[in-house]
Amino acid sequence: MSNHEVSHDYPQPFLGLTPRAVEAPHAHVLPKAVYFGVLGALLFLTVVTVATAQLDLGVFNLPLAMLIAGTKATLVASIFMHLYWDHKFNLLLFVSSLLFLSIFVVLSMLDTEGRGMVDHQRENFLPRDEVVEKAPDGVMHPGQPFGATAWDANHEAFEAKHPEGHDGGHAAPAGGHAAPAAAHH
Amino acid sequence: MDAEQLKQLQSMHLPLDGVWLPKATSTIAHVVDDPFWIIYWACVIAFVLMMAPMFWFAWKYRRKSAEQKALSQIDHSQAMEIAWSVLPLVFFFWVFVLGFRGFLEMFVAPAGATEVQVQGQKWQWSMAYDHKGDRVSVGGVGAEFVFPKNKKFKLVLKSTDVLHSFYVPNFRIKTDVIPGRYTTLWFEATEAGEYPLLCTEYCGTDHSNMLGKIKIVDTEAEWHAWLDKMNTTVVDVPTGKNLFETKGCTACHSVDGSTGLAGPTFKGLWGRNEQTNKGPITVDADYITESILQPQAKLVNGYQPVMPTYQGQLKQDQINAIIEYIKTLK
Amino acid sequence: MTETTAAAHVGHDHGHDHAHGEEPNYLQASHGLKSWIFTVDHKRLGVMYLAAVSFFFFVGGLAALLVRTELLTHTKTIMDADTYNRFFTVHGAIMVFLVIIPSVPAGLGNFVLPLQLGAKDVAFPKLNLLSFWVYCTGAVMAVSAILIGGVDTGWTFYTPYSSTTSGSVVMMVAAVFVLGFSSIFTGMNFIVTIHKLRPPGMTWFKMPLFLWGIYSTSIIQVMATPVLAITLLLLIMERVIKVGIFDPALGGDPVLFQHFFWFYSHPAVYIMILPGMAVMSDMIAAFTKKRVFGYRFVAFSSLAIAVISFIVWGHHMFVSGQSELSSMVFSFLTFLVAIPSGVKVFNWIATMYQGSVSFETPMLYALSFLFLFSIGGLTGIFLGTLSVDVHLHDTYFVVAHFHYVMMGGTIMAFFGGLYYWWPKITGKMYFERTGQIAAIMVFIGFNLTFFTQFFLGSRGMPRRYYNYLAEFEDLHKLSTFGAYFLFAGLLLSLGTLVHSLLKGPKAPANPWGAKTLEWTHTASPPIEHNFHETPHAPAAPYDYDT
Amino acid sequence: MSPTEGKFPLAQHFSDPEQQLDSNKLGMWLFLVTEILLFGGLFCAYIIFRSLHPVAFHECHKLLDWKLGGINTVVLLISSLTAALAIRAAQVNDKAGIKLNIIITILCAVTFMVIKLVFEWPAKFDHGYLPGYNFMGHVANPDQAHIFFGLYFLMTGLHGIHVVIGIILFSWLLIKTYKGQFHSGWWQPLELGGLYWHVVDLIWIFLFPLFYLAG
Repeated sequence: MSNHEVSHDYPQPFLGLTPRAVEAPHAHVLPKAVYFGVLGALLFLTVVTVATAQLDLGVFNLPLAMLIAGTKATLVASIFMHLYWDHKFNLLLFVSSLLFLSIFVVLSMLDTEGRGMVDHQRENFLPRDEVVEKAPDGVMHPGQPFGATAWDANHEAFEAKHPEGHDGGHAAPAGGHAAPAAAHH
Repeated sequence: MDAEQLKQLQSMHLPLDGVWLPKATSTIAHVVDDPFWIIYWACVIAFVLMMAPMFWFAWKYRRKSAEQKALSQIDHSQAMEIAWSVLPLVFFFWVFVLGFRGFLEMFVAPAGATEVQVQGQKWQWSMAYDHKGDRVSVGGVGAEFVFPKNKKFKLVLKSTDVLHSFYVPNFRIKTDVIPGRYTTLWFEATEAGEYPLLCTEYCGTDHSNMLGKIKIVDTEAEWHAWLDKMNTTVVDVPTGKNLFETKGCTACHSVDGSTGLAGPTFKGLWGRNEQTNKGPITVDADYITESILQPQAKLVNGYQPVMPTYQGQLKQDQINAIIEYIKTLK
Repeated sequence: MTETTAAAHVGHDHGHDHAHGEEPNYLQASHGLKSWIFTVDHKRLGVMYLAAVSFFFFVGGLAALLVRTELLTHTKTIMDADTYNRFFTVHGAIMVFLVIIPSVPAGLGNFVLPLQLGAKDVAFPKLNLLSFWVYCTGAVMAVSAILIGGVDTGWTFYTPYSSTTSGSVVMMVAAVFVLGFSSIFTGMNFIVTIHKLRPPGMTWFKMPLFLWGIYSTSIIQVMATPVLAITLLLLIMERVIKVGIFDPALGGDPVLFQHFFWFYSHPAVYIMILPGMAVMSDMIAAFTKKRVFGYRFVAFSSLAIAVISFIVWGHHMFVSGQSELSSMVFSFLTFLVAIPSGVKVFNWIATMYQGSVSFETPMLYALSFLFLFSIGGLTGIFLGTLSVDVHLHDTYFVVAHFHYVMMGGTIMAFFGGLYYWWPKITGKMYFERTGQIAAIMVFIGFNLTFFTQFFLGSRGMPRRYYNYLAEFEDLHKLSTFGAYFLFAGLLLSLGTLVHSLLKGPKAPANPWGAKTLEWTHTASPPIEHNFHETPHAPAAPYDYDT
Repeated sequence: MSPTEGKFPLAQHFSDPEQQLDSNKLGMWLFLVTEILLFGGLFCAYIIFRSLHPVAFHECHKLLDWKLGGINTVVLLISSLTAALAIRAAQVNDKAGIKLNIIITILCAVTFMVIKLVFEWPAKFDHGYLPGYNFMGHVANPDQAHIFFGLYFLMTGLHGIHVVIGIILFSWLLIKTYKGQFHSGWWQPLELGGLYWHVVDLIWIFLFPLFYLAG
């Protein structure tokens, strides 16, 4: 990049660094078949992931779905986004963003999953409806959950508008629709 | 916060011990103090080792004429680089282990420690002791919490609103107090005296007034006597007034008719007719009791559902005493 | 290339048709307000950033003085508790988001980085302009949040306080969100510029260490700031539609907010200090006329800090209720990040060995940096040690520690850098003696203000306290008087620079005899396109001889 | 600044086309990194709350319509292909191909938003499945369901905003194509727009199984 010409056409137009027309570099062109092939693979994997989600594989459902999604993502990134042929630094950036993300998730979960290890009383924060039950005794009542009553009012207003059964098959099991317990004790 | 309370807070006194750490009065304090002094002296030495050459070079190689160039261009030394990378690392590893072991000691309560419940709320602390099959609850702005020395206590802490942090400098104990979750601490005091309890997690207007007094007494007998005293409730106006002032009611209720706080004033409350979200009511003993134990059961129009329940914190006698007090506020 | 030929270059008439037979410098190249508002010249943008940062430094400083004045007595002195809470929030938020983060990278960096690379501009000049105006938008939003409604959350916005308190929290949070984008754009620009616009012959290890520092900073800006953006977005959502991620009353986890916040804000601490370190390397080399000792170690330590900074955030949370396992891991990792910082300081001191040390104002700030940053770093060891941190967490010890690092480190380096590049930026020499006196005043005032706070903190004085126990009053008084003195020193320091604009003599191209391209190959101030010819990199990054 | 046909418009501060192409692309990749980490924060929240409330998340995911999600996945995948083909068309100077592929991309993106905003979300709102505090659905775990739906609306909403930005971006590219600005000498805006669009697709590739499938 040595010794090229420098333009001295002052003043410059605002927001403009006037480009010069030069010989275009050669572009890396893939055959169309590759692109269509990748789409075919992506569609196939989509069908697979939907199909496997209908099976009950227990704990393996999620890892399997993530594995398929990961494969799809790799295909898109390496072929559609040309990472396979691109500067390796761009690949490094892409990978390191995933790396930093996993650091974020793993170290955060080291906390959220690890609470209560040395003392069960310091365990994880409790869902609202369980707070009362898990209190060591009658004294340490949790405070009123913030805005809980307004929450109830919302539900009541909604129920008035939509009589029971309005949402077809999604009706809650009996008693399952527990309002925040603290408000009613 | 009225002037009297503020004065009371300012009468609080933190026992010191030289220019650095305050006087240590718990058995756990050494896990802070020992590493503190190790690091302190290591830092003093390290600082001298860095600053002495810096000033020496600055003086010795000062530029005497404008044209003067450097005496040499020596610009690397593998041995030195490795030395000053590895040596601190070794020291750090040692300090890390010390700190971690101390940390575990601080947060793992010994077996047999007596459990005390602690609650932080804007802007006061309260504690609940188990005493003779009863539950003795003490709290309020600047409240005094009594413990005997040479006895292990485990504190189980929670908050009702925002984050607070429970901090007794003389005991070297601190933990954040979190709504919806419990945290724990333990201590065993070694010396009778009064030690301030501070809030160290910013929690709003009166963050800096969210103080308490940990009073350590010499014998368990004294402690029990204090608990007995706290556990008896005479249903009369002075007791009610005292409860009103120490149970956090003042944060939201005035007694002089002024409005602007979150809850209604107590002045002229007794016998008043109000509209609630469940219909009209008259303020009587039943309604006040219900409002203290189940604050959201009947909410007077125009007020937000922000009052915490006092279920389990106030006994019926105490509620009755408060009712007696409210009756006097005409 | 030797100095004489460089000087010849600078003065050489390239035959351009101009009244003086010389190309106008970047300040004179075009005129009028529009030529500044819409400029894509990195130098003008740098100058505008510096002006904006200086303004907010003054505002944040005033807030600090009011806070310190309130703390003169242990009860009410001049304001009530709510006002006090707003002022310390204003001080923290302005200093962090509007001053320290953009100060060196966006201000000095914008000006110096392309020059040191022998480039005509940054890679994306328009993005650079956008970044500045995004910064201004964020600044206006922040100021309006402060003026309308006020914010009393502290700059850390901890939930559930921030999700429930009144005031313009949403506006403030949105302002910080916007400012984050400004920071990201600058970072992206610098990474690409350093990767792709290096001059012929300038390999990675021939770059001045300033560029290494800025490069590492930019990596953190790009990688960490988006997480801040999403955190703030979630906080806004928590307030507006009550999603239930951070507010325990809605089923959320307040400690998770702290993870989210510190995942950005701890690396952000290094966004703040790495550029300071970057300036240090160049200043130390220039004022000792020596190559920086252990160049590769200093360069790699910047990268190491950038990477390790992402895995230590939990040391802000040792007593937050996070799991003991996390505390252990984070404490261990925290000690690792201390090593590269230490390595840098040792190398700078070693650079002075057998050098030709002179004491112009920038060097005084550099020496202040070494002194103060060492204290800041060493006191970090107390805080990284788990059990000791339990006692010291959220006390004035922490306040003193991070002021020693952020102000004793970054702001000292920023002032040093400002004096160092001032002749290049403005073409004027400042009055040396006043500059030196101001630097010494700043040093004394700073120590008076903040060293006292180490005593306060270790005795148990919690931070963000409006009233405090009477025992602490004497030390607080001392700290406040120190703050006044410090403020006077800073005013004198800025005044010296402003004075030079009016009365200063014309600066030569290279007043310090430094060896980086911005000194050797451009005039003071540089021409609009920086160089007449793309310069070749010198044989070594700091090519001094004996 | 319409570039000359077949020639490369070299900006003044670059010295050769490779430098300019590489710089722009690197800049775009850095931007994509910030996008990934932006969504990353939400994914982190999702993972943590999912592991805290596995049952609630399982129950709630059944309330989402995987068929609509599946159609949207297919639509986005096709648009990703056409975005890539548009660049290829420019590289081989196939002007009609650029237009066709961009138009298909935009149509797919619009379809995606229509399915989302017309068929999917209103149905959820009707059932009271609103984010956060407004949640009023009758579900088994109302105290955690609002978190699931909060995350669902935030994540798909933020993704949807990105799709809308993509529509605007590609419309702008289409106008430029009609002006004849893209040819075998200059096609990089298409490439950068395409990179952005692929990342929008990538994020959906993960959102789809996490919300609609894996319970």
